[in-house]
Amino acid sequence: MAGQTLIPAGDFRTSYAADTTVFPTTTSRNAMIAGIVLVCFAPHVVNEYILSLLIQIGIFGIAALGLNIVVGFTGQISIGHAAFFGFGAFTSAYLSNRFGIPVFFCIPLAGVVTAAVGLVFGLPAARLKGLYLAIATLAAQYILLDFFARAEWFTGGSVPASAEPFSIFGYMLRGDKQYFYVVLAYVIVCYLLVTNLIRSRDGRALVAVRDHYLSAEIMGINLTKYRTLSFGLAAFFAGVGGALYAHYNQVVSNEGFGIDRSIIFLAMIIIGGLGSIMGTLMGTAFMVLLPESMEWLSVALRDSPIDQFLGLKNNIAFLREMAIGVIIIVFLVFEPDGLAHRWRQIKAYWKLYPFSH
Amino acid sequence: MTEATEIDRPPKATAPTAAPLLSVRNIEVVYDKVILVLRGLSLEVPKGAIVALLGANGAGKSTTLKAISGLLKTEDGEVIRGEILFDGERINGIDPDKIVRRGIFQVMEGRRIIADMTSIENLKLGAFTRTDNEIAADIDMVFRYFPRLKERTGLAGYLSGGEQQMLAIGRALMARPKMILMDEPSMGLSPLLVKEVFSIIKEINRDLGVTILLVEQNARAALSVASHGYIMEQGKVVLDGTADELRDNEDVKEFYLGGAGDQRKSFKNLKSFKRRKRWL
Amino acid sequence: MAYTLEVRGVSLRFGGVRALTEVSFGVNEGELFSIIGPNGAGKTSIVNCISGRYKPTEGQLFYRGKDITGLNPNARPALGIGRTFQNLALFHHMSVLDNIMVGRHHLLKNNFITGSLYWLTGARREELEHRRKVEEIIDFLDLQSVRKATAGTLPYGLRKRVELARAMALEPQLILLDEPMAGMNFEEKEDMARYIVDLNEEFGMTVMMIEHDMGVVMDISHRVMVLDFGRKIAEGDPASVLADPHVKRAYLGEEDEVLVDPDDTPAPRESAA
Amino acid sequence: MNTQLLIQLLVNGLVVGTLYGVVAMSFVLIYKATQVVNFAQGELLLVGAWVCWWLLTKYQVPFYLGMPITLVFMFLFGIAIQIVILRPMIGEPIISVIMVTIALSTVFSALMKWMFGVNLQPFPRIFQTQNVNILGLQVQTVYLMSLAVSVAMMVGMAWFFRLSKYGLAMRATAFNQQVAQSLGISVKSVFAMAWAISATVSAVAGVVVAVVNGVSAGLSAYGVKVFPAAILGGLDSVGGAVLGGIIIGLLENVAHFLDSEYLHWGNLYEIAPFYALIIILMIKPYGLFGTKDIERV
Amino acid sequence: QAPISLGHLADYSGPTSDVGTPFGQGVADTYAWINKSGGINGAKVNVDTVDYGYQVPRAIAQYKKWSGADKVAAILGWGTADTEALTGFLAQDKIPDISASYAAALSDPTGAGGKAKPAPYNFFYGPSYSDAVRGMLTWAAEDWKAKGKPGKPKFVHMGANHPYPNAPKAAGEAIAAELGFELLPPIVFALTPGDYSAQCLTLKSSGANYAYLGNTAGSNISVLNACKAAGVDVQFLGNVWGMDENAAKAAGAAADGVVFPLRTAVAWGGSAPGMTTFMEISKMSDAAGTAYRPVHYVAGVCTALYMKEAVEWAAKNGGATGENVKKGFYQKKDWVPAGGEGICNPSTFTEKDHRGTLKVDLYRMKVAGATDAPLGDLVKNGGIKMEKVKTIDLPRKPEWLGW
Ligand SMILES: Nc1ncnc2c1ncn2[C@@H]1O[C@H](COP(=O)(O)OP(=O)(O)OP(=O)(O)O)[C@@H](O)[C@H]1O
Ligand SMILES: Nc1ncnc2c1ncn2[C@@H]1O[C@H](COP(=O)(O)OP(=O)(O)OP(=O)(O)O)[C@@H](O)[C@H]1O
Ligand SMILES: CC(C)C[C@H](N)C(=O)O
Ligand SMILES: [Mg+2]
Ligand SMILES: [Mg+2]
Repeated sequence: MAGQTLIPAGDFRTSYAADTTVFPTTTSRNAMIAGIVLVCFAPHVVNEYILSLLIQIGIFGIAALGLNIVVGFTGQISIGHAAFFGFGAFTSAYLSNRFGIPVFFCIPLAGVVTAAVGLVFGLPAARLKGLYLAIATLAAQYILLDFFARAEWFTGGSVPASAEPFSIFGYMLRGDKQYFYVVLAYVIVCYLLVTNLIRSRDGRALVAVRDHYLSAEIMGINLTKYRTLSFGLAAFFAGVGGALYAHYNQVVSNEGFGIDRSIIFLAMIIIGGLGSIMGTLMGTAFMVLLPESMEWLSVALRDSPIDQFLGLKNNIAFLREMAIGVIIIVFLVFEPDGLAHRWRQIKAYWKLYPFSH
Repeated sequence: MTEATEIDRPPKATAPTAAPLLSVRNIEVVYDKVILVLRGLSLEVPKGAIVALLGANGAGKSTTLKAISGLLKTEDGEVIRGEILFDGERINGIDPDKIVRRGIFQVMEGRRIIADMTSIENLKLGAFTRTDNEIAADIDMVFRYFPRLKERTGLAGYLSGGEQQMLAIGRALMARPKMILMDEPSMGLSPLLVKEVFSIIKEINRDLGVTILLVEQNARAALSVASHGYIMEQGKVVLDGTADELRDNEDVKEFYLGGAGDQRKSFKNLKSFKRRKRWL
Repeated sequence: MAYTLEVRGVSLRFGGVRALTEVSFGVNEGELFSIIGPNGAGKTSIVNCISGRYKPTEGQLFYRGKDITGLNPNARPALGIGRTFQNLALFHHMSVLDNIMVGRHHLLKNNFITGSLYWLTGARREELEHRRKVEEIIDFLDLQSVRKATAGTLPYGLRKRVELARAMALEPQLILLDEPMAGMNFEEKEDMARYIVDLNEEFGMTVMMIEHDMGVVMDISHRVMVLDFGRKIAEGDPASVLADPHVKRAYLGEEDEVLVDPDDTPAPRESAA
Repeated sequence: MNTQLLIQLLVNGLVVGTLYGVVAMSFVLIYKATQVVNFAQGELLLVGAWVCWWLLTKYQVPFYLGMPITLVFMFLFGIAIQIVILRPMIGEPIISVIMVTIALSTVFSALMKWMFGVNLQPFPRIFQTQNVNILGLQVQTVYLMSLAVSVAMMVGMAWFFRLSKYGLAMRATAFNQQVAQSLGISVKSVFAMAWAISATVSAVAGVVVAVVNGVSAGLSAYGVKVFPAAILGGLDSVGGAVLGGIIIGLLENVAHFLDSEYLHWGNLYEIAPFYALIIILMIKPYGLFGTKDIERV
Repeated sequence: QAPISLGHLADYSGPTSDVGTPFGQGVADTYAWINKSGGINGAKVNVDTVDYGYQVPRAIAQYKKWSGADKVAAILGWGTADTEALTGFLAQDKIPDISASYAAALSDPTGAGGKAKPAPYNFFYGPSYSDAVRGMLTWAAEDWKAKGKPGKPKFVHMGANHPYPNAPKAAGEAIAAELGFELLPPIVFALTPGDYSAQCLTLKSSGANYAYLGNTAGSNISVLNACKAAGVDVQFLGNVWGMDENAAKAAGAAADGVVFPLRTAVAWGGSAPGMTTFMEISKMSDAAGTAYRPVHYVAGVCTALYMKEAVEWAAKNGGATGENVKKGFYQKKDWVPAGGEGICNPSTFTEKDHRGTLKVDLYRMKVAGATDAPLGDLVKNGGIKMEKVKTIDLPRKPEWLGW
């Protein structure tokens, strides 16, 4: 009873290896593979607009995954993630513009450089906890953003910088259709990396630090190392995401990396489910699609009788903003533990159906 | 998890007393919407009595107490069937703070003192629902019971495990409730204090007329103060009776009292296999 | 004979509170050593000093001849010191299995890079090897059925057992147990006592245990130390300690016929394998 | 060195800092009772400012009446927010609740813009003498009012949390809601009260800034400015919040002085508090007066 | 006939919404009016107005939609940061963009000026930010002489560290030096309203005589107020977006005396042949026809009319494609769009030079008494007045192209 898991009865594991697979059941693995194959066809099926949304989900999903490492797995709130995202974007643009490094290499390189910066800004984590740390990351957010606006040599100052399009061995990828596959590849790799990380030694250590740092220390875990490391890892994925973002937009502007973006990242992982890898992607999709669908609604609303009645006119934007806020609130009221939690409950329900209790 | 379709057993009539102060009728509790923990549990606590609730780890004793005090809600738990009556009124579904105001106070498992306050502040909060002005006198009373608490003027979070347990019990005394639900009050206390705590339990029951539902692992001590006892297994009451009946039950002797009669079973020469008998 | 663990004149003060005052004692290799004493006597504080949570205000601690007084807590598992906690300190949201695997942290070599690459770097092989060791512990402590359960939802008694499993996973030579039997009924205590004895005899660990259940303490420990108000008031074999009038007054209360069997003799010392 | 300028900037910092202190205090209030960092604090301030502005301009209500009405309204408004939005979140993970306050700030700020427009609106004149001369600096009278108000509130709250039964109940609730409930404390009313008081206090600050700068959506930026202030003082210290606010106010101005006289970097006024914040926290991880976490196993 | 699609980026909700709302309304009203009066060559114009909140990423995302399958013929853009971010794409996708950003960098179509990257598809109506500063400083130098004060006048640039206030910074400081001003270190203040007393105290202590305000009205008002309280005695020079009737109403006496450039020959209600047309256009969103429209609304209408004529020409000459619309901008010299007579200043765009005009009309804001009354009344009874100071005709220097 207490040991209830969702592995179907009769599914006995005969080796430890079989018990440590990425997916709990073969069905779920096959479903995932089928899903990926299906997504591969997306560029040929969906229109450019939907494609661009998918790309955004992928890019932000990678960065949000990084945030989930530091917030969800290690339990340290970070309100400065967008600044690392931006750092990755500027770094990749800088590396390719200044040194002519092929974009193909710039992206992981940007991840590594950002990770180093993340480690530096993660240093306060050695001493600070909880909200004190959270506000220190907020400070990092402002400091980095100020740096972007100031460091002409690096970012070009306050004017948006341009970034090369993605190229691979001299072959330029142009357009969203091709870039989609780049993002997809990165998403798969990043999500696999983190899945592995969490089921191996250092990942477990991060979670242990979150759950009970005092006993984690007694278990031989170096708190300072792992608290800081989690910021480094988070920054790595933020950097990779940022780099992908830079070469997708081919423009890097200071403005995309403010505190509001940091907060959206947080919303993604909270709505998806803290400490849930697939939840991150779900939450990202939610937060990317929500404003879009509200936009769509507000377009539909324009000049409609409701518009006339309320006298909205140019204020439709405010209605849209409010709707976004309200939906997030309503969502959290009903599902404070996130989409991943709801997903698990649905699965549990079907597994036990019709004996739901 | 076993099937939930099992037919409810009718609640077994307990010894006929006058109106019971608390009666729990056939409740089922789930955690997180799916994990069924209590499966049709019933029990009654007569007014002015001490009733012991015994059972193995995970039987659902703490869950039962939390269901009564309403604290289940804060742990994603829910009473999905059955009802709980206190003083003849249904109390399930009511907010925990209202239940406290009606006179049920729970001493939670694991002390749960407020770590960043001093002992005195903790005690004052125990009396939160009271409006009379004997609070100061009662604080003195608690300090008389547990002189050690008086010496420790720092934050309660720095108290030793046992000291925190004293504070938790003291807090319940401060509330002057009609009924106290005690979850393992003797846990972590030295033998001397265990005796003392049980004599305090007896005392407040006798002198102040407080009804007590006592969850204890120290079955021997619990049955020595209680008039009735219930034994739980896997979310159900499997045996109940007066304290004397239970003390004489062979199984109870074997699993809860550690051997027959007053002869303590030794921990020496333990066998590496175990015999397990379960009622269910 | 040199002690495995030696505590030399340790005092610990928190502001005005004297938690420990010049406590000295030693634990022998392979011994099952118990500490008893009234609440707030400083038992947990001793364990905290040994495991590095607290740094003594005065005095020194030696483990196998090495001064460990100022050593970082996280360096101690590698020396062979493991412990459990009085107020449960499990990793609440992790599975039982992962909780125990965390115990093997200092024995594992893969890091965040090799771990992320799992299949390519041998991390998988290493994880599986250690998983095997962990399964042995799970078998030993009868935790098979809750292997995948989330630790925070387990009933109290099981959580204590998981804590023990986690401490065992460190492969310590010295294991410190802080009230391992609190909150258990007789039958469960019996199980726990058996595990502890096995730990000591089969696994050859030196055990230091804090416990309030005098029955257990008397029956299974080789030597007992008594603390009161932060001072050591007695030390020796269980029977003689129990007979000490100071101990009776401070700890046990008046004569307790249930606890003291006239035929109680301390368990014979067996040199552990 | 330009001493005259430095002194004037210091006085200015002190004056503005007190205001930060007031907002920080309302922030700390919610934190102390609920452990929630309220990201909508700036919007509460703005709501207060708009309501008062609206009463004064549209209904020509005199200030000595408009202000109390505003405060009463904000008190009820705080309760309403709690009941409608935050009550269902009781017992849920803190971070989710924080997210809700963030979403709430989006809703309010959009709503305010919709209702009152995007233009800055001047506040009617409320004091006969608008300025008082302190050390050669013209200080607005409202600032002095806020100074008086904040000192009074600080003393009141310090008393409330340390000694009153409800103050204890709030702290208990913050520590652990389940435990508080088990003691008979109605977590719901504690939370409602915290939000009500906090909304009221921030409305005072809102009106003060509005009198000085006029009302506009931009005022909600104060909500972010006070993060460093509240943290610096120690998240759970009322007095610390005020002190933190003053320190941030001084820091801004000193940084600005250095910047304009010597460094010429440009943006030090806004950024320096954040650098200072990190440095101070590294030395005092719980701010100046925050209580340490209890680390005991 | 197939409708013509245009994209319109507006800021109704972001940090520049105070000026964005009237401007965007002007654009929207104009196309509503055009459609009502038969469209462009009989084709309906679909204007997709998007409130992007002054956020570059949202502008880019929106652009991707507009440049995709249902491609727009042209864009009416807004801010400097987003327009500069889009410049490369516009050139690549051949979509002209007439923006509300007057950054000089957007006026060099070939990059020949050497100061900016080529921006072949960017246009704007009115003098560039840099040229406006040049004009104002030219006036300031004369003003200083006229007042007969001793010594060199001191000039300071004030604004956020953001592409828009920064756009004319270098150019302004260069001409200031040239004209004999002493340059003071720039003063930074954010784009949002706030308390800028500290900035004003330094401004005062620095002894500046002329201060350029680079932000939009909202935050400028805060500065004006704070500076008035601090007793600063400085001649403020506002940028085109930095001062208008709403700002004057909000700032009250503090706005009195600010000098700023006006893009149109007259303001709302001024006497000009085109004003009747503008009134008609205004009725599209104000049926009663009573609303007072601030300067940005008027400028918005002019901007929209220019675009309309360029599209019209394109539709007649090979279809309303981006390339043709761009050519449409080059068709007339001293171009005043129909309906804008006497309001929109004559502009000339060539393939080598997108500086439509180098004429800078300087006005001074006059505020008298309380400003509580509605804006229309205030303007009518002279509580708020814009007083012509001077018109500066700058030379079309090639080295100023794109700078
Ligand atoms: N919050 C929870 N979520 C899910 N399951 C829970 C939760 N709390 C308790 N349980 C489950 O309910 C069952 C009963 O637990 P409970 O704590 O009531 O037992 P108990 O009899 O008090 O045991 P102990 O003697 O160890 O305290 C256990 O199987 C436990 O795993
Ligand atoms: N971090 C601390 N700060 C202040 N006082 C402390 C701290 N840790 C322990 N103490 C005090 O030191 C004394 C000894 O505590 P300790 O936890 O060692 O007792 P114990 O013997 O384990 O008691 P118990 O059997 O009740 O667990 C207690 O009175 C306690 O209040
Ligand atoms: C229109 C504006 C208020 C904004 C300005 N055009 C800018 O460059 O960003
Ligand atoms: Mg229990
Ligand atoms: Mg202890």
